[in-house]
Amino acid sequence: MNKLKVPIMGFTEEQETFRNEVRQFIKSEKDTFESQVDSWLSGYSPAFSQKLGEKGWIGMTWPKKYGGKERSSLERYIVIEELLAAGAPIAAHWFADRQTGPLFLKFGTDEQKEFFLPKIAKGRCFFSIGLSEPNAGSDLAAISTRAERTENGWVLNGMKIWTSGAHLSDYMIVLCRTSPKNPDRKHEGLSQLVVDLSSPGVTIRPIKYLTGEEHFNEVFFENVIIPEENIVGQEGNGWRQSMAELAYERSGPERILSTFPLLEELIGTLRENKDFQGMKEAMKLLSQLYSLRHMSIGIAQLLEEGADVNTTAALVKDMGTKFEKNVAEVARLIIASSPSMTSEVRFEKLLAQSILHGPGFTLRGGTTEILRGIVTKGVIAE
Amino acid sequence: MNKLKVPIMGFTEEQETFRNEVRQFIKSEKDTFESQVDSWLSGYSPAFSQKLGEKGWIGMTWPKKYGGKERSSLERYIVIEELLAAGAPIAAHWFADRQTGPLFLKFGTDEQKEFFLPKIAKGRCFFSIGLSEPNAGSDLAAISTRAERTENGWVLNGMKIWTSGAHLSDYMIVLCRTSPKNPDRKHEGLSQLVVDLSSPGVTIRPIKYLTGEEHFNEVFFENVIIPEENIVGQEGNGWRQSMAELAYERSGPERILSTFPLLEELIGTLRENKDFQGMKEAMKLLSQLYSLRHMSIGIAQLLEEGADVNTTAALVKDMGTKFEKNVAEVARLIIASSPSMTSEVRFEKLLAQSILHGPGFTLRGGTTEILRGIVTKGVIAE
Amino acid sequence: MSDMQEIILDSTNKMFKSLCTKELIDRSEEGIFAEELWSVLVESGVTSVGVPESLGGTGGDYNDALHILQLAGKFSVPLPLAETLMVQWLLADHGISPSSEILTLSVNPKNKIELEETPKGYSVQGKAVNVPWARHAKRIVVIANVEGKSKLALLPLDKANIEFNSNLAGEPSDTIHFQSVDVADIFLEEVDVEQFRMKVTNLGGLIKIVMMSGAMEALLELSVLFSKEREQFGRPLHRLQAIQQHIAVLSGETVASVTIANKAILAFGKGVDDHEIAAAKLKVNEAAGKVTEIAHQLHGAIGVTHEHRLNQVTRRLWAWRDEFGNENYWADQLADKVMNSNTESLWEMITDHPVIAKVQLGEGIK
Amino acid sequence: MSDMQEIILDSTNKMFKSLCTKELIDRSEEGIFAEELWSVLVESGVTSVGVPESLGGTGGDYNDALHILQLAGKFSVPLPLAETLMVQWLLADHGISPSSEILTLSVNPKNKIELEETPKGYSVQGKAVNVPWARHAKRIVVIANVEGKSKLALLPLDKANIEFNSNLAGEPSDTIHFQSVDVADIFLEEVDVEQFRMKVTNLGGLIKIVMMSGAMEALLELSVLFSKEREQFGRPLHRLQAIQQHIAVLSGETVASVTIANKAILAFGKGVDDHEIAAAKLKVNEAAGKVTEIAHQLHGAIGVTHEHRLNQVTRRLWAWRDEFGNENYWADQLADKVMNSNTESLWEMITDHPVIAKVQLGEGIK
Repeated sequence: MNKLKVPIMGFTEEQETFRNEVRQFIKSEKDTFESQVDSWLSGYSPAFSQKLGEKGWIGMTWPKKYGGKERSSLERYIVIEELLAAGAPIAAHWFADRQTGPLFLKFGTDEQKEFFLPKIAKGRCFFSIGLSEPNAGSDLAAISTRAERTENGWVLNGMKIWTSGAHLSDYMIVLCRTSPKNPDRKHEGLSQLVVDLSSPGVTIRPIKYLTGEEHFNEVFFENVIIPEENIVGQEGNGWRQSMAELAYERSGPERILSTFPLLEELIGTLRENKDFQGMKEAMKLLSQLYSLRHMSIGIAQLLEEGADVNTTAALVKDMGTKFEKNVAEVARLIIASSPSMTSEVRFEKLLAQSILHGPGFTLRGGTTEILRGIVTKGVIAE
Repeated sequence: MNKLKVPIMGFTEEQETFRNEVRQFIKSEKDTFESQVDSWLSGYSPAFSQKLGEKGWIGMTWPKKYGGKERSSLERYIVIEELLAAGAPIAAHWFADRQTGPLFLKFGTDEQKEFFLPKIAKGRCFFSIGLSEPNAGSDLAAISTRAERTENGWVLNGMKIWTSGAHLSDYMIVLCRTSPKNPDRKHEGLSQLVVDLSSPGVTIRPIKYLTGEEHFNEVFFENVIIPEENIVGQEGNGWRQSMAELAYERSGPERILSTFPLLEELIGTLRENKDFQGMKEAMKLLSQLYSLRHMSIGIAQLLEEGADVNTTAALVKDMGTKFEKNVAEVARLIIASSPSMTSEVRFEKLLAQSILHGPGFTLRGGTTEILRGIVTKGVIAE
Repeated sequence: MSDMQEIILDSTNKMFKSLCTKELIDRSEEGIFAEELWSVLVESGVTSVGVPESLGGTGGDYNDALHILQLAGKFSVPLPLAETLMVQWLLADHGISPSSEILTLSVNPKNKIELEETPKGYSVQGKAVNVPWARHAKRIVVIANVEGKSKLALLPLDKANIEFNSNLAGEPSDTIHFQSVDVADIFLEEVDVEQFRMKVTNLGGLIKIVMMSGAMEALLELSVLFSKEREQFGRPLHRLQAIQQHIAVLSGETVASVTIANKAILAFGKGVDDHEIAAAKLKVNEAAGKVTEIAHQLHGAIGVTHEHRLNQVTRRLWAWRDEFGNENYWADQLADKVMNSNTESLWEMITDHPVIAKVQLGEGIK
Repeated sequence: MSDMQEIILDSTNKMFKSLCTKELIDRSEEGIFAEELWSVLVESGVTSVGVPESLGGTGGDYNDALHILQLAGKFSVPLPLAETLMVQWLLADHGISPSSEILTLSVNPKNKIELEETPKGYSVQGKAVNVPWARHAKRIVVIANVEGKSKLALLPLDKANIEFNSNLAGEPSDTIHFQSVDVADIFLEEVDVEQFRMKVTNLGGLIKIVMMSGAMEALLELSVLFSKEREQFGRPLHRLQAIQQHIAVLSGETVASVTIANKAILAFGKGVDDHEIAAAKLKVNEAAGKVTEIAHQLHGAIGVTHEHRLNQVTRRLWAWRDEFGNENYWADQLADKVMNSNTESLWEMITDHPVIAKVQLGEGIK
């Protein structure tokens, strides 16, 4: 069961000192934002992103020449988990930092790296990811958005859906067909293009989420002209590039901590009320969180070492997102309340956010069913 | 959603009086048996079965001319749930009363009915059911035990496995091939034969269960001669007959109450200890039991009316057997103990029985996966 | 179910089906009251079912009314029907004729309402929290403190300040402030606060149970339909084994919830609802958590948008399970009953249901 | 993991693999003590790992010993290795050299053991319940009442009456009766009962955690193997989507359990196990319930027979989860720690782990 190995990591003193620095910064910013559940999706604040950029905490593992700080994965892990635990507004730069930057580093041209990465690291250039289509959710082979190569560059037609934050982003990485579908090799012929969302022919229509808020969009492309050089990586290799992106982003703290602000509020309230019985009921959550966090940290280390984490990362995503949901289900039983997005009671508001955001946790980045298929394939293959 | 209709039944005063009669009888027998979990599988007592026969409570819905009492399904329901709730030893006659009798009534010849039914109703003739084979568990089409028609009758060869109580029964209803397998119609060519288990060529090898006890067997048939007239129903119609049997026996109280003796002991202990918190934790079980019991009773009524209960019965089996397991999981958390089959503490012993019998609950009579397929097909077909 | 009841439910079903559209519910959640549908309900007598004809009500019994509310739950009817009916029934007990106005009530222990006698009547001071539909209601039943005594009071809302808030379903759940509001000629009656609160909680709990069971029927229908229409990897969803597991659990939890809800309705109608409401709310609440999770998992991304009907149903289930007692509250109640039951064994308690009726049929899923 | 440790674990793994057969375990459950394997363990020094060489032990640290016990859990080693090691360690704290005998211990609050001074030593009276492996052990550590004082006592068992009982795994869990048994020359030391009981429970809990995590590895391997070898409806089991869901959950719970167990081992070795054991036993116990259910569901009928190895593993998980504290016990402990933590927030408490080591690698699934 080699594929299931996860090392136990401890943090060094330097890292603990760094954690403290991050924590102090967040505390000093406390009045500038309202702590939110699922803040990497719903906490949009370009101002806060810029401040993080100034601290050097966006793209912090990237080469210095591209605006990075060449810090370790574990240091990045610390920054992210501290921000998530605090419910800080990090949605604006989230996808650029987590996905697009690494994509450029791995597949981008020198020009792309030089142009985009420093801006991203400064917290001044936001990306959104264009994968799903109405008939291509879990099944990306069904993608029908297509780009045709012309003299003026690529001409893009089609639509994307469930694109988080597209209405607030500068660019989108669009996965599209660049050659006709071959029924035998359905995943071939897809490529990733960088689309400037202010281009003519781009229409963005926000979709109302369960909460009534607008985090997602439908994005329509009508003869959008895209410069030839805006292709990322190899033509036709887009599916593989996208899958690798997904696999590597399944085990981060954002798959465990999305509802942590509610858990923190729950425990705080129970401590205040000296509600020992309630505390006892909450402890199952804590023990799950402990084990998930150490799995996640161990995998972060494996990623740094270049090990294959496809299976274990899928496990963390599957169990972690179930845990995120479960926080709400346990919390509402322990403290009876009237959950409401408009309540003035902090617990009720965080609970409402957690319940309403809940369904998304186990859908985004691969549904439960898909992840479990990945895990089984990995385990069976040994 | 017509297939999901379940009527709410109330019992009449006469029925409540009858319930009381049954309950008084069981109380008067209390010293003759030890209350057991899953007593319809593990509580073997020919003496007790005979007493029930004398009361007229075996085959009680059957025509009087075959030794029955022509009572209603709901009255039979009352007898069975009272016996199960008390953990009374009813394994000996169980399958004859629940399955074989009705099978004969529906498909048997007059001779078969006259010969077998009165003996069964007296609690003096026990049957076991031969369905599964090592490579044919959920997939009965794979059955390879076969009977050949000869001048002397059928000649049976092959083996059956997981036959409950075969080592203690008089006869077995064996599902076997009576004509070669047709790959296109895999379920054709199977028939049901009555096999006298004392016949030459029958070898019974008990299988040790998790508890260390022997409830199941492997039964080998080597050129066993079976009288021609021992076929039940139509030749080649065995699979359909068996499936009908299964479908109609999925929603009985034995799918809900197998671990009731533990639940009773749990609640009793909590009342004695005035453990309110523990009682509160146990209440989830009670609310589930309420809803399952009323579903099961409603279906019993539908069965009496001849309605199609294929879907709802599968639901009761699926949820009921999960509930039976869950009783053990909840009980062990509420009262910390050292579960043991050999303990002198009643709670520990019943808990051990419940845990060790647990895996069987969701396997016998159709696994969870099979049942859910049946339910979905039923619901989708509307 | 009687023939009469069947006819009433059939016509109510048709009415909701044609008038209570997804768009109507959306608009209601945006704050636009569904006036037209409300008028239809008032005119057809639905808002006073269960109030005797002798008092000017529509007649019929609680059983009729509760099955109508089950349909209201199924169609997510965005109106204060449950609240208005509850108030009509509570007042009818005191001989008060039904009103055609929108009524609401609140017995939240956090409320604090004082009435002081004035030459012209009373001056009302205080607040009530999480009051359903307060912004649209004309009058409210509360427990008020009148010169040191606790009284049931029916207060007008026209001069109250309403602070808007809403539950997860977008249903109004407002805070009412009475700032020295003068009222004259109001109904007041001394009550035992604990007993009255318990009565309202039981009735409210029962109503949520039946509405939730109706909502689950809707949720199951939507899910089955989706799994038939939608394809993935080239096959209809319902052919995938993982989806089959989902549908089966949805079906099971729905049937269990509808069954126990119908049992509770019957028991309530006969006045023998001792354990039934507690056990039913416990079960239905628990089921609500399961079915909402599964339905969303099955529907995928489309289900979490306002564009799809699913979320109107799931948000109601999430809101209602916490109204009139969550699982912990009802487990407390049930534990209390079991602890203090005078039967010898649990089994005797479970089977000790007074004879309900010879045979009651057809209270199943519609 | 150090190279040294890797070598030790490799050889232990090989030893268990070749000697600890299914048949050996069956025979042990039938009451025949696995003498030969025990001798090998004694001779190879495994029974005194963690006791310093200066005291005559094998040396190595708790970390080594606990990983050996993880393997013992994986192979269902039917021997009192954990009990013997625990006693060796507890006694080593008092400077006592390790024994080559079988040792056991019991700090069950239900025990009641009195020592009365006699001219030749002491007379022992009383009983101890649910004592693991008592029938085979030579000596036992208990808390005894000696003239009004609570003392840790190491008592010989040769003259005790042993009443046989066993846990779900068929491991001895006997009752010991001392009926005026005369003993001379025994080790006695005054202890704080609460503290000592807590110490033993923590250590015992940790040992069960690691053994259970090992057992889960075995369970996962058996299940994966079965799903590859077995066919249903003409396809290998693991191709069925429902089975894939099962395997994935098994994998997840196993990795989570092994991870948190290894974390607890590390923390214990560094003396910073404050919350870790409580959280780990809570998690591992919970996982045990899930994985045993799933593994049996996946294996079908064959899994519930004595003929298949699976039940040796599942019955151990069921037995061990209730030994040294069930989920409620450890939730209590953890709640107490959180309630009384002096950190400002939960998050600070979670992240407030003293620096363990620069990088610790390879403590994963073997």
